[in-house]
Amino acid sequence: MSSVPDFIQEIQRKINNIQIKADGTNRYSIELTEPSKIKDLAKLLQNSGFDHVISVSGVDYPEQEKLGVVYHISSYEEGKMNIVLTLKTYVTYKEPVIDSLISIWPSAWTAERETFEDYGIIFKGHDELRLFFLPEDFDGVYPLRKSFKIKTEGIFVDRRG
Amino acid sequence: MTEEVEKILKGGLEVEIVPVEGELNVGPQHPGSGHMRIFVRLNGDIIEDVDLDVGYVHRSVEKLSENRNYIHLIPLIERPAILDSIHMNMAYIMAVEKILNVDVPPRALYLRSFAAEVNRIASHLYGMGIFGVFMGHSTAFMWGFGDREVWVEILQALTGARVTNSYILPGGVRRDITPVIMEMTEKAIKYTRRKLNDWKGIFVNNPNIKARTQNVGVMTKENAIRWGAVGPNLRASGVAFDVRKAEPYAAYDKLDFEIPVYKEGDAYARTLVRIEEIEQSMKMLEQIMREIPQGNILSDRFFKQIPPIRLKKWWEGQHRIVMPGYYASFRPPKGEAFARVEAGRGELAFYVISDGTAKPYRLRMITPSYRLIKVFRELAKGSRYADLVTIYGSLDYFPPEADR
Amino acid sequence: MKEYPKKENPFKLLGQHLEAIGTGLKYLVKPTRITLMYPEESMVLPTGYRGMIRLYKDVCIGCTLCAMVCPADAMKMVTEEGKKLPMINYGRCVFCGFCVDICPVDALKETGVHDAAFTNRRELIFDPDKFSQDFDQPPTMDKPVRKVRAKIDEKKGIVYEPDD
Amino acid sequence: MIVFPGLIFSLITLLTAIWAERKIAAKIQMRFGPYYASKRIGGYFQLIADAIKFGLAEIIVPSNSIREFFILGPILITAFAFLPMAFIPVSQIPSSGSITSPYYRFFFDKFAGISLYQPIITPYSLLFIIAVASVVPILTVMTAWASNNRFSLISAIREGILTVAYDTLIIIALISMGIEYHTLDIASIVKTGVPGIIANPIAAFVFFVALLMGTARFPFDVAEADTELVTGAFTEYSGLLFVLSMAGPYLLTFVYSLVFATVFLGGWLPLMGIPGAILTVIKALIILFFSVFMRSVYGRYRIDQILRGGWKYFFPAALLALIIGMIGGIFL
Repeated sequence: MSSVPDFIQEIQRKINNIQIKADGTNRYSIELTEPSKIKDLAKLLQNSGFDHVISVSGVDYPEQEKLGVVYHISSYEEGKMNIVLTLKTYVTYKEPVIDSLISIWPSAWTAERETFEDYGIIFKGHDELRLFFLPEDFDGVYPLRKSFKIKTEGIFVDRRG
Repeated sequence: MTEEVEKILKGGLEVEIVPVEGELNVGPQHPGSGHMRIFVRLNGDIIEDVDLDVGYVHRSVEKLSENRNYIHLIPLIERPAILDSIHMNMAYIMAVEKILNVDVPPRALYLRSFAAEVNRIASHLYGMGIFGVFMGHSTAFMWGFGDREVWVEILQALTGARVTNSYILPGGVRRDITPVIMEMTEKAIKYTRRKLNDWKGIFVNNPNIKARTQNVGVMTKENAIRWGAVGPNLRASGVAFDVRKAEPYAAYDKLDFEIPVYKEGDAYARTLVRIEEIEQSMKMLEQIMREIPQGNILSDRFFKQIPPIRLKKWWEGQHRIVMPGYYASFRPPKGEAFARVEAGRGELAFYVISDGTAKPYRLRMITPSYRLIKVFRELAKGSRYADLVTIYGSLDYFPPEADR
Repeated sequence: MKEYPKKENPFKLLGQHLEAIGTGLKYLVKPTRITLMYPEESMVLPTGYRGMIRLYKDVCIGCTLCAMVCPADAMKMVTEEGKKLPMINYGRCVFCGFCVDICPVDALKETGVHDAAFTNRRELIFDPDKFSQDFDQPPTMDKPVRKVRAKIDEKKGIVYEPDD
Repeated sequence: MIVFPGLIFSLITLLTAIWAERKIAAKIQMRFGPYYASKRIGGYFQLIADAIKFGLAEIIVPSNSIREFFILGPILITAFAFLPMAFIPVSQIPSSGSITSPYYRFFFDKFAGISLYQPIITPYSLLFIIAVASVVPILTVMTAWASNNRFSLISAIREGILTVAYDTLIIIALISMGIEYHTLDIASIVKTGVPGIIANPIAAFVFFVALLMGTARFPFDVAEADTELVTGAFTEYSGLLFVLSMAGPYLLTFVYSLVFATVFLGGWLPLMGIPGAILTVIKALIILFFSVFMRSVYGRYRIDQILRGGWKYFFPAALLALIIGMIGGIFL
């Protein structure tokens, strides 16, 4: 485990209820227990040079009835290019709402929209929460939640007639 | 409108008069749209707004991956970009290796870089070909595909398949390079260097192409970062970012190369970046062939599991790795990994969460073209209608890769 | 960080026009063609090419590893006289060659055949008997097919040399 | 009787032009082009096969188009592209010694003082050619309007804007030649024995560029830009009408090439009679092949770039050609 750089320690001081740990070199995961604070955290990160979002992923945890929202954030600034921050937070099934970060990082636009259609996580403040990759008449179900089952086949078959 | 004109219009000339301001539906069956539909709102010749209707080739990699074993995903994740399959494969395997905690022998790392660079050249040539034909330059199209064939031939000799190579396994690669392939590569490099001169003559330095691409689709450095541009498009806007330099993987920390960066951020700069990257890739290939270390191409942990009889036949006979039965259904430990590589079109990232079963709990695949959706949308606004395809081609946006 | 020259004088521009036309004329006079005259010429594929797969029924031990590793659910195990044997659906096969690589007894082998045609989908499913037959070469058009081998050439890109 | 051989001849030229375009492009682009239909003669019959195939295909008329104009459009385009041939002298009929000599008196051009292979003898052949050929773009606009397709409409607008630009160039280039030779009769221009390209090279260059512009050859293929506008004005066409819509621009290219060959390249000189006619056609074919060769070298410019080029550089060049014509006229 490498030492945690200064900017991360500063974030830890400024925002409560977050856990920061380093996974391997140059990968830090920030776990935010209060999703309402995500915008403040994002602004802090942006001020310390993290200027783009690589991905926004949803993760489904059906047992705990919650959905994880994972932002991967990186920087094009010299010296920080190799750092990828994993910003994790959770929303519940009952209220899958979180603030959109496109006002801070417009590069999250595509991925937030996709996460909305796949998991039903509503990003407050996103300008176009419509279906994206799915067909226009796809309705009601969120395909990447674990409750959406797809058929799998076995590997043994009987000889056909 | 005078009465006379109205009379004429009533007498059989009724057509729905399309206003100057109108919506054009480009695609999905349009020569310049690719696998998607582009809603274009025009004001005269100027595009006011663009809406991309993507998803025509969506193959749901992320859902399928939760229902397949890790090994089954290798051919699946390379399908989105079959002409860039080595990179797709490599990023995924790097993420899996991080969870498995496997060390890869140096020769395998060099071979990964070798295959990746060959693939990058092929991918760039393809991209330039498509770009050319979008501007009506049919020679660039045919040359792009023809010259790419040379590199595809090398991949075929190395991996056994032309495009969907499935070459990289957790812990190493499947086949070793042979002197025959090295000789092929040397010849291909010589050929491509000669040919690039003619490419410059007929395409890159052609005043016609310059006029069509310079100052078209200009993306400033700030906008490139804001919108999330990647790869050659980002580098053409003046951001010197390349995963190969920023976070070297495979053998890139030992290779000597430069990343071409241009300031302008227009379509022409993007083309120049691609051309120069081809040159750099060829330089790297030469270095790889000179410096490739001897040794094994699969991690010892798996190599030991191969039955000795088979090892003798395949590894010593044909320089091929055969898989131990372990691969059929391995269970990596709990954990998560984020791996990224510099694919032909830009930064490609995989985020894999393992819950200790044989199938990933979650696999997130972020392809370069996926991140270009936003860029394309924003760049097209305010450009001329004829430049829509120029922007499309210069970004090297590849719909199947974006849809995944 | 580089920049390309912005303003160019008209003479240089004219020169570039002429250069473009000249390059075109050069290839018009001395064309380099890489077309393979299929079907009169047919390509011999390099060793290790991942073409269609052939089963050696007697060697197979029925371990099901091939079916387990198959990423496309193309290979399935079928019980025949008490012995488990693989059968393949070429409608699904993606020719990744994993089954060949994982087979512990080398009962599966890659052939160089990749250009086959079938009249319906049912024919694409090969049961173990059909799977273990030598694969037919593609039909020739009443004319002898020249077998050629692709070689990379420094000047012409790819040349096709007759295969002896 | 006079038109029919010309029609057959034009058809053959048309097929040759398209065949040459495909073959030239194939040679430059690392491939073979048409091949299997007739291996001995380089796949020439492929074009005939294509023509038959298109001819037998169903003609689909979109329900919301203006039916009459939709059908008439390509027919008129082809007709008006072909008509200028009637005013182009291909060669000189010798007064005796040739199998065509009996017709010497029928085709005697009093103005030039020689007898010509020219269906309609008139001292104003240049004017007639310009007049008839400039109808074609108007018909293209009509066709595009009639097919009621948005891509066609954009194409019509582009064609309309473009027409003004290149017609001006063609007219000025030809008029400057008329002034230089003191005549509007092509035969008289050829008869002087000084090819226009020597007398007024700038006019020749301007005319060639305008030829490429006017007949939608690369790099000025904006009205039919396939990656942007599908096939522009002819997007909705199928079958025989599509053949005609494709034939029209090629015929027009050939007509302009013939004009170029006669006005600027000395026509049939130094030969006369049938060999002279062949020489004229060969000269025209070289121009035609060169203009289709451009496809393999260039992409297409944008409409605003063409207009800027046309008005900012070629229009002054055309005026310069006019001045050269006036000065040169003193010596000729």
